[in-house]
Amino acid sequence: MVNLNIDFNGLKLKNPVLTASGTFGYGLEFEDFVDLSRLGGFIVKGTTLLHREGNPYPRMAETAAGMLNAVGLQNKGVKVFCDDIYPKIEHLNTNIFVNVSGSTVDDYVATAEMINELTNIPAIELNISCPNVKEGGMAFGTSCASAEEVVKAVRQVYKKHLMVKLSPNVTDIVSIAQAVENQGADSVSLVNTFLGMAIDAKTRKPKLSTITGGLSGSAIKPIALRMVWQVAKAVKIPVCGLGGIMTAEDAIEFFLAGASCIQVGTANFIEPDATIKILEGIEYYCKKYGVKDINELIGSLRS
Amino acid sequence: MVNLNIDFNGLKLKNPVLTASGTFGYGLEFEDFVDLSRLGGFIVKGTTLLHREGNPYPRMAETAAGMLNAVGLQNKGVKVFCDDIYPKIEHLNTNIFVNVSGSTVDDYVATAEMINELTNIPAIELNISCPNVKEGGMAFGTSCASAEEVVKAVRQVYKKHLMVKLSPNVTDIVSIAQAVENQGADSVSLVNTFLGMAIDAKTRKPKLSTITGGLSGSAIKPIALRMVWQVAKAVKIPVCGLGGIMTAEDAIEFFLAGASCIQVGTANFIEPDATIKILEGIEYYCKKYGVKDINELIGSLRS
Amino acid sequence: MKKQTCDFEVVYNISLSDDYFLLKLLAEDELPNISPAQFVEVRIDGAPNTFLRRPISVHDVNYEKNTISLLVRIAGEGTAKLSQINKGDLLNLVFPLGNSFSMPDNDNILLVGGGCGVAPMLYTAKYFMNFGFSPTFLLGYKDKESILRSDKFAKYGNVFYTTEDGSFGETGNVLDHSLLNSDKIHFDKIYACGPQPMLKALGNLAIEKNITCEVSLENLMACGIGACLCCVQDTIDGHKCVCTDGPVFNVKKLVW
Amino acid sequence: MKKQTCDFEVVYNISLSDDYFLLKLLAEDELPNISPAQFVEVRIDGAPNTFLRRPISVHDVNYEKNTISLLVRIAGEGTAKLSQINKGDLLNLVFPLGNSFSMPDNDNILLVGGGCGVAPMLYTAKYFMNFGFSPTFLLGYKDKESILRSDKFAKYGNVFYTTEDGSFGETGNVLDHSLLNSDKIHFDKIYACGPQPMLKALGNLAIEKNITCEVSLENLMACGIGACLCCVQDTIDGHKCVCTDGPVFNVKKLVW
Ligand SMILES: Cc1cc2nc3c(=O)[nH]c(=O)nc-3n(C[C@H](O)[C@H](O)[C@H](O)COP(=O)(O)OP(=O)(O)OC[C@H]3O[C@@H](n4cnc5c(N)ncnc54)[C@H](O)[C@@H]3O)c2cc1C
Ligand SMILES: Cc1cc2nc3c(=O)[nH]c(=O)nc-3n(C[C@H](O)[C@H](O)[C@H](O)COP(=O)(O)OP(=O)(O)OC[C@H]3O[C@@H](n4cnc5c(N)ncnc54)[C@H](O)[C@@H]3O)c2cc1C
Ligand SMILES: Cc1cc2nc3c(=O)[nH]c(=O)nc-3n(C[C@H](O)[C@H](O)[C@H](O)COP(=O)(O)O)c2cc1C
Ligand SMILES: Cc1cc2nc3c(=O)[nH]c(=O)nc-3n(C[C@H](O)[C@H](O)[C@H](O)COP(=O)(O)O)c2cc1C
Ligand code: FES
Ligand code: FES
Repeated sequence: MVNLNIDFNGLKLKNPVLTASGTFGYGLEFEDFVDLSRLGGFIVKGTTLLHREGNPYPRMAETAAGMLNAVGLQNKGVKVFCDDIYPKIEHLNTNIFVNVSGSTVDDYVATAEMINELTNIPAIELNISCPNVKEGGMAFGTSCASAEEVVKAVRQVYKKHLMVKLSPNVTDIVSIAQAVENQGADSVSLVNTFLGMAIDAKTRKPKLSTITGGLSGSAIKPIALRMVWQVAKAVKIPVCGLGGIMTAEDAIEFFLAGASCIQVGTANFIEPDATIKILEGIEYYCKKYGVKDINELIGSLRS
Repeated sequence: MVNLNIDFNGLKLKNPVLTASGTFGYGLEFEDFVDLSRLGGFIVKGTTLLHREGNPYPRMAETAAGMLNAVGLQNKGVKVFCDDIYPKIEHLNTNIFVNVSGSTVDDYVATAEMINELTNIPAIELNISCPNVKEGGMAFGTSCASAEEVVKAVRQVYKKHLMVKLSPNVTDIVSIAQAVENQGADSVSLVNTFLGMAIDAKTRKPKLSTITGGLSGSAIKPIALRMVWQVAKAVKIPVCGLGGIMTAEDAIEFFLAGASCIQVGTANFIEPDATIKILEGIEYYCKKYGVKDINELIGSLRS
Repeated sequence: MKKQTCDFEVVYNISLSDDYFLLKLLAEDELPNISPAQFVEVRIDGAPNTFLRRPISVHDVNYEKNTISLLVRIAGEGTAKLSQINKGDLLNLVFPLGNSFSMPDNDNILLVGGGCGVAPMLYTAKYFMNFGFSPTFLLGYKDKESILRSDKFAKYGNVFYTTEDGSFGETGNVLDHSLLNSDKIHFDKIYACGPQPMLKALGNLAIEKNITCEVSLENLMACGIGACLCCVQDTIDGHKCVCTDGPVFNVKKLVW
Repeated sequence: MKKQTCDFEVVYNISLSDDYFLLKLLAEDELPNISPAQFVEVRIDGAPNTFLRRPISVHDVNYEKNTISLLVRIAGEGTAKLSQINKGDLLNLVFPLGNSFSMPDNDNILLVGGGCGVAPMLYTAKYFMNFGFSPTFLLGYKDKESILRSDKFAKYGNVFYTTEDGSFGETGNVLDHSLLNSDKIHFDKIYACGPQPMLKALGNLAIEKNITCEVSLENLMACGIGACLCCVQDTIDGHKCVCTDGPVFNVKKLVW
């Protein structure tokens, strides 16, 4: 038996496989394909203080080994989440993180405060890195000062596990990670999507209604992995790694680079049961290479 | 007949298809496949003041729709370039740019000074964005102050067309582009490679001797395109676009986003005659869509 | 209906024209019930530019033989790749996806298809026939050569055609057909699939004439299962997912 | 020799074992001269993880029939994909690439191959035979079942074998074979291809015994034509490109 339990800075994960916000709905969308209780956890989609309709269609463009999205945080707002959605998922036997977004610090704080009241939500993922909204969003994650400001404010009202999701669209992701660590984040997750663009040569128009959007999928894995490696060396809090993880081997690469757990994102769109395949693949890898405890792998890159 | 001539801030290009530094050797490596005189120009490989052996093997790892390299500017130094290589290529009927790299401002200046003396080299591409060298390299391209410093110094000694190659590993590429424009750059080229990493799950070792390397190829196209679009809107000097261009359609996307010419990089490794196929594809596109002059396309993204 | 992922074996792949091909796929296990206008998400392995699955309507189902047919137009790299699949190869589908056309109330129903929008109409007619309804088809094509599976459609109802060049049936597109422009003929319900501009014009006509009209939309999709929110259609109730709230919408709900 | 890009037609694709397959490829135009140990860069379309071409040695050439053969081991995704290519399919190659083994001075030459390193040795022997030399082969395999194309090799010289489990020939790897460890037998030149550790040990043995030894290396390559500088091997003259300065190096030049 391989031990897959992770102590994620106090939060107990039955295994290191989580799902990425915005790619797994509220979990329920995947019940036909995945026994949700087998997951280490899942992160529900970006939740804001108020209802958001998101960006106009088209919101998606396929790219080489990746995709661009410009969903723009469509969601019904935190109140509807608490009243209508939470009751449907609170019984699920796994760790549910709410991904919290906002346009202002006050938004973030108000949303986090409400989530703090939900007994069966042990953690939030603070999204300071969404490239698909005009105000706020990514801007918070691209400078140390603004990242510090929002994390500090949320930390004051949010009493459970606070994971902060970092933007890869920066010169120095390490300094941002350290900044949020200093403000009391319990963990960091990285990366969110890369700001990209696609044009239809035939019509000469952008493929997305918002012109630019967020790039995810296999294409970004090498950059995401590098960032996880840099950040994991530089902070004491644990790192949740993501970006282009499609297979168990990809996940192993992130563990070796220093991630304590990983999130599966775009892969869920291609294989709705990708999480389970990855989980089983991790177990298989451990058995094959004599790894008794997944924790042995974390950060164990050889030189 | 479609006009493909470009006036690249004074430099006349017979067409907008160039090749990316480090992917086309000194042009001669491709003579069996490409009639070099058909190219708008080519950029010879990264040249430094002194001889460099580059990084140890392995220097390459394939990734999803891309590759990482860690060549580390292996070259024989600018003197050998001037004495031995230049005589072999000076007669070529195309625009030859020398890609100049350095560890210190003085290195850059000394190298640029020597290139300035070569009659048939109309331009240099100042590489302030190489992620594969320990000192200097990318560091110059990741802050406005250091980018300004090196461009300013080189501008004083280099009298011909000065193109500056920008790093995509930054929060705000627009401000760097504006900074180098203010210091007298005649044009900018973007993007260089993205800093990435790959790990062999079996051996648990990095796939590159230097652990991290530069990501290129199709995978990066959406991000490169977005940056070209942002920069082209923000500066008055022309932009040379590159990053993942494999087909004529990719090239057209860059023109629409605002690039006046493009560079073909990694594609040369896969199809040694990629440049010619792209050139012919651009011509075909123009004919098909009734574009009489390639200049009509530049920056003509519709909304 | 529970969604599932399943490997199908290709029974045949027949080229119907330069642009269209017909796939028959055999499931190993018993097929679940599939409703008209539901679709599958096809995994097209290989090409870096076909990273995501491709949504394709169910064209026909044979529950005895456990087969599903897909009628596909070569639109780009993914469908071009799919057109090269061989007998015996495996094809992975996520299915059945989406809502479906609502049941008719009587026989006064018209099934309209334009171009590759004819694909879901065959199974729709077959399904309705099983419930005792006899549909009428109105199918629009470019020219006579482009007409797809005319014998097969004829088995399930009266078929009227338009071709743009007038080489078969009436001239013009489906909107121009006398069936829709005559006072003598009346339909209580129109079901349609095809290019958006056609659906929109048809929808407006139906609203004008007080005919219930349901259209099956083909918005770009990433997941097909309601997880990504990429396929949204603007409606009077806000953004709705075409993959789960649709692909079928009553035109009265659409903001387009 | 001028390098070129060319579409070859697959004449056959024969599986030789679980891991190995043999491709025969037909060129449309006349083949250029190919030297022993030269290689081709194969374009493996499709999979996102086979973005780059794959370098494969020329295993055999038939100038009359205009064919090239490749002997390939399934090492990963690219070669697995290649193993599924069918008769009649087209395969795009860049070729001929690299330098080559130098001409022997006499018949006292030994051609050593380990695992998929046997691939270039067949054409090397054939080539040398055309110039009147009779080579001896020493080929190392895991076990008797892994032995590849023994009849074919036997046509061009005496073949000695080692197998790791002793199921055929001598036990151990090629280094352990009595040919290399006997005072009675002497070779003037050794040509070798195989895993690096084997080549290195063999090279050291050759230097010790004062035998000229040329090895063909298989460094990772991106371009195959000297443009990317990814394939470098450390030598006494600094970094050299295996794709243009090699793949053949005299072991005395190598720093490894
Ligand atoms: C619910 C649904 C049912 C469908 N049913 C069928 C069917 O039965 N038969 C059939 O042939 N096609 C059907 N389609 C359309 C089909 O999904 C697209 O043609 C296909 O995804 C194109 O993939 P590609 O890789 O060949 O083209 P790409 O290279 O991806 O695109 C080629 C061109 O087609 C456009 N395109 C891509 N995807 C779509 C899409 N989903 N809708 C409209 N245009 C698109 C692109 O914008 C581009 O201009 C359906 C689509 C949906 C959403
Ligand atoms: C000059 C030259 C000649 C060659 N001749 C032959 C030949 O005749 N027959 C043959 O079967 N193989 C030959 N090879 C090796 C062959 O190129 C690799 O096995 C192939 O590229 C692996 O591709 P893949 O996609 O299947 O594996 P990948 O998935 O890319 O890799 C699978 C494993 O193989 C390793 N690998 C990948 N490429 C190479 C390489 N170039 N050298 C060594 N290990 C590699 C990887 O590190 C990885 O561990 C030759 C290589 C070179 C450089
Ligand atoms: C359609 C889509 C919607 C997303 N929505 C959110 C979101 O609401 N909040 C967030 O933090 N990240 C969001 N993301 C980013 C993902 O959570 C993840 O960071 C990113 O996709 C990289 O991982 P991947 O390559 O595995 O998909 C979204 C991504 C996609 C593709
Ligand atoms: C093997 C290799 C070597 C490179 N060497 C250099 C270099 O010396 N100087 C430089 O400015 N860029 C160098 N680059 C970056 C390319 O010029 C180009 O910016 C990058 O590859 C992105 O373009 P592409 O995706 O078309 O390859 C190199 C890239 C590769 C793949
Ligand atoms: S395609 Fe993902 S929600 Fe509809
Ligand atoms: S593989 Fe590119 S230089 Fe050798």
